[in-house]
Amino acid sequence: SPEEAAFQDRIDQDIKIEPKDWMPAGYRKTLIRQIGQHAHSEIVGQLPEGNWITRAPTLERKAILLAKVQDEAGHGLYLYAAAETLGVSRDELTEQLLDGRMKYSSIFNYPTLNWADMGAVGWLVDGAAIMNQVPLQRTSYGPYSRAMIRICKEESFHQRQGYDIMMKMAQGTAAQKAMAQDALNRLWYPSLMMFGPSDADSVHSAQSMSWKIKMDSNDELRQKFVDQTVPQAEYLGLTVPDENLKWNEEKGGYDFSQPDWEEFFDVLRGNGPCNVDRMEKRNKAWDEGAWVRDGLMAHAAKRAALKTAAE
Amino acid sequence: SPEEAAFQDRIDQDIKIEPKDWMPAGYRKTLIRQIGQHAHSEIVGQLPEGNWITRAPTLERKAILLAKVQDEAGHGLYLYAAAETLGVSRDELTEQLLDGRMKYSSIFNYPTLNWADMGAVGWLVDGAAIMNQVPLQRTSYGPYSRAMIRICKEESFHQRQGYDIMMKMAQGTAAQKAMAQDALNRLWYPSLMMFGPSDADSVHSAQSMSWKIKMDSNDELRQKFVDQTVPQAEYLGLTVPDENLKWNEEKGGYDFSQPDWEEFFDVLRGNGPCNVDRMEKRNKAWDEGAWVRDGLMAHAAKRAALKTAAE
Amino acid sequence: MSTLYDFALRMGDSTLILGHRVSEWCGHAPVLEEDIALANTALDLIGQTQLWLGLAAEEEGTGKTADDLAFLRDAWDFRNALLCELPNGDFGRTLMRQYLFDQWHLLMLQALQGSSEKRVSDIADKAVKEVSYHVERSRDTVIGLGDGTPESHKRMQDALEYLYPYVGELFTPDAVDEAATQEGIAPDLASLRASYDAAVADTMAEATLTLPDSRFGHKGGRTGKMHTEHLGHILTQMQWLQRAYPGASW
Amino acid sequence: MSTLYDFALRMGDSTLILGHRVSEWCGHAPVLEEDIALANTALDLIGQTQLWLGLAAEEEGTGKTADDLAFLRDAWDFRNALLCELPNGDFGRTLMRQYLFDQWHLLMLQALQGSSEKRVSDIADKAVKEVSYHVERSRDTVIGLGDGTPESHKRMQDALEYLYPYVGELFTPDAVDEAATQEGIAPDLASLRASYDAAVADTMAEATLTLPDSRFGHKGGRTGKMHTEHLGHILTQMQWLQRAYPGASW
Repeated sequence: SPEEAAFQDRIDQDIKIEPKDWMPAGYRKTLIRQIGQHAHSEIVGQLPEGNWITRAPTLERKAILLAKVQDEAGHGLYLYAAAETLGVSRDELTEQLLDGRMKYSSIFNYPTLNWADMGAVGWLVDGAAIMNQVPLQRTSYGPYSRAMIRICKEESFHQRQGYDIMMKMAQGTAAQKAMAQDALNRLWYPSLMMFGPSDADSVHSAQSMSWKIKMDSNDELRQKFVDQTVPQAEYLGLTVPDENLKWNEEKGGYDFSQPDWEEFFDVLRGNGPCNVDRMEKRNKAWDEGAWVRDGLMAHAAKRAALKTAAE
Repeated sequence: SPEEAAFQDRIDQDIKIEPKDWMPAGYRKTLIRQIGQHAHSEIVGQLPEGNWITRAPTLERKAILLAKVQDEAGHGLYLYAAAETLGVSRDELTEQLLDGRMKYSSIFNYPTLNWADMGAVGWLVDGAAIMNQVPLQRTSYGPYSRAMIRICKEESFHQRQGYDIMMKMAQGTAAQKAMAQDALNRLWYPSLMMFGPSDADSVHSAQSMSWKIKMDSNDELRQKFVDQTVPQAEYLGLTVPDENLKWNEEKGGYDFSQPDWEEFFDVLRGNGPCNVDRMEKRNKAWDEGAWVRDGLMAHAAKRAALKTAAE
Repeated sequence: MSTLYDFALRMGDSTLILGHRVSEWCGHAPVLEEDIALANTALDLIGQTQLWLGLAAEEEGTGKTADDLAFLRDAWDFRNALLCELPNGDFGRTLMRQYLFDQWHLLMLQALQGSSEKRVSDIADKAVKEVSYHVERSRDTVIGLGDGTPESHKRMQDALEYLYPYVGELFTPDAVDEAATQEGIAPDLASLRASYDAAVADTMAEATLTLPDSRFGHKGGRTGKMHTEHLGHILTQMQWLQRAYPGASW
Repeated sequence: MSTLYDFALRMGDSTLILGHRVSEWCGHAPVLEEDIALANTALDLIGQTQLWLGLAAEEEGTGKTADDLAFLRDAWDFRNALLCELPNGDFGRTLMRQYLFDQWHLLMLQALQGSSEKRVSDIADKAVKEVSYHVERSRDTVIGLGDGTPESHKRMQDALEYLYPYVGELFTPDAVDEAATQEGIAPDLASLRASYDAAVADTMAEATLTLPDSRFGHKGGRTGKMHTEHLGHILTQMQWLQRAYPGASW
């Protein structure tokens, strides 16, 4: 249709699409799914780190971790707001998360089992997230692009903090170094999974790329992540758990093993180590919070009525 | 009345009263209150010790503590059974505990704050309880007397175990010794309170004594307890927190300070350090267990119906 | 130890333990905005803890750090108000606890801005800004939920009744407090009560909640004589890594 | 370390952690009889832990005790089945967890009575009597609650669905298990599955509960590769005193 052509034309010219602009239903739907999943990931992502807040080993580390988790909730807020500009409310999205219709990043279905995980999550998980998100600052949808710009700034700060924890651990006692290695062993492959399956197996990629909702291929980003991360691991004196890892002079990057994609799909199906617990906790928080939301709404309504009466 | 005279006559001759015998309404009522409170004390008494089961420092200590708390639940069971012979059900008594109409021993409204409390509870609290209970083995009501015989045997075992913990602590590191002293400091006066206010201030004593529901005066028992316990404290190298404590050659016992009876009545009124938490926990256990009790009853009814149908 | 040490410890332990409690909510609040606000409150309280316990450590003068004080003392050495260590309960109880503490905290810090001890007034100057915001927020939430639905009203009234017996301790001076007053370090605790009562009465009126009659007050936290059973459980989590891996650097 | 060490550790860690979980119920059960029964189960499991970890310590041969193993290892060194570390949930979930474990435990111990290693068969001889009683009791309760009210039925079905994915690990041998089988110490885990399935199917049928279709099984506990987040929290409590006061005698 002419509308579609004009729309694609704007995108090709790098003009942002804004909420009131016409857009194809598929574009809207894909964006809602993508932004919603991203928002949910920020929310669920509070849990694995929240797991260590009460055990943070120093006041400084506790403060840093609290600030980080607070930032993540803030990111959730921006992203839900961006999704709302597409005509879906935060409550609708939340319900879809809670009843399993919508997903969140699979990485958060892995447990955090020692303090070095707080480092590894920042270093690897936020690192992979940034790798995914930096290109999205240039995404075609205005509110999403602006949210990503804000988020990326904070995320790279988190990544540095995570690497700093890893450094302390890797340079610490034998037990601390073992924790750091254990964290890397458990989180390496799940981090590689964060870029999604190989593009060859990815369904919506082509359309999303032409809409500039997706900016790079999964495999390109994964390669970039490996190339960036391996030297960092070496600097820490830690061993990436991949026997096939090897610098490939010809391609100017590392050869590396693929993660276990069967495990990836199993986790997506709900069989990750923490899927059930994560959703149980979110549902519990939501259900037990109902009286609070109702109470505050009732109060706001009373206030509004009083104000109207006074006018 | 002639019945009353015959009843009192049996008591005076040390013939036990049994459930089917005639008894004055006051005797029944007083016994129900006394046995019920005692049963409730066993149940609520699980909580301060339960507080340390998950933190017991060795496997052996954990096993001993579990066995002890199990015994206490067992004592509760005997005592409720004894009360039931007087025509009141365990559920009725439980409801009266949970809505505050019936009391339990005030001592359990004090917190257990370090591991030495597990010793001090056995040594002092069980010690005081035994002092109260040994004479009750000769009480006039048969089922109560038999329950007390069984209970006293186990309690004195608990007391020895408690003293054993105190010994380990008092002979341990400086920190352990400090814990032992701290436990004694906190639990000494509450233990003295366990014998009740001075007989001069005690309401029902005379009638209860003639019925042989109460065998000794509060002050006599308290004196006996102090006389037994002070040398034990000295043996442990711990200081009883009473500046006025002194051997009185003339009376052949110690002079000692009275506990703060105002505090005692305040705790009875519900203002002890743990009253609210203890009752909140018991109520929660009861309320959250309703579906279990209902479920098991429903199943038993189905079974019974099947059996009847088969006959 | 000096009066200043004792005083700083009491302030720092209260902010530490309350900050810890609030941080337990992380990721479990009823609304996203509340998750953020609770994390923010916890963060401020932990930041204040670094200052107060840093001051106490400095005053102790044995080379210990704020972290040593936070992570290597056992329950009986803690000097926080009992109110701070009570379990979170539901969101209403948490917010009511926060308000009852914040309101005291604000008055205390305002008074401490005039402390004769510069290190104390400096901390107060910084903290008072944060705490003004805390009290504004917790007050609004107490009012919103108290004057919300019948259920939220009932829960808030229950919370108030559960918590109010722990308020008295905040205004009951002992020898340490009296020394601090005499040395000009801190205000007379009892002198803060009238303003507190007025502010709380006002808040509860707006929240349609009824203050309990009884002035009975639990005590033993600020003196360390008798904490609740809850504190020991907080420490098992809070101090775990420092206890399990002594001497490590994090 | 020897196969016997690894094997004893796996047995002992499972009884330790499950015993700890059960002991958390102390004083909170829905009926007095259940309080007693749960304490009794925990007690038996802790007693068995002393034997298994005692054997592991002996086999390790460095002078360590069962207590050292229980209280001074961190999460990644634990070798309990994941099922044992899952939170208690409601009473139904606790009893379902107990039954699913007890049924395996009984079959395992019966097989271990024929172990080539006398120290293992001795422990099994003692423990099998206790565990026969455990399974009788947990089975009865699962049936009673499954076939009770609609609510109790639903709760038990939910519990079964939550827990069943943790059953597979009990029957999935790795290199350690295979070595234990080869050395005659322990049975082939997989060989126990048929009897287990038959017993569980029978119990669930009586309980009117439906076994989940999926054979998907979480793993990582018995190898130590990936515990749940829950284990670390158990340890903060369980090991507190030993960690805070190293070297003390209790």
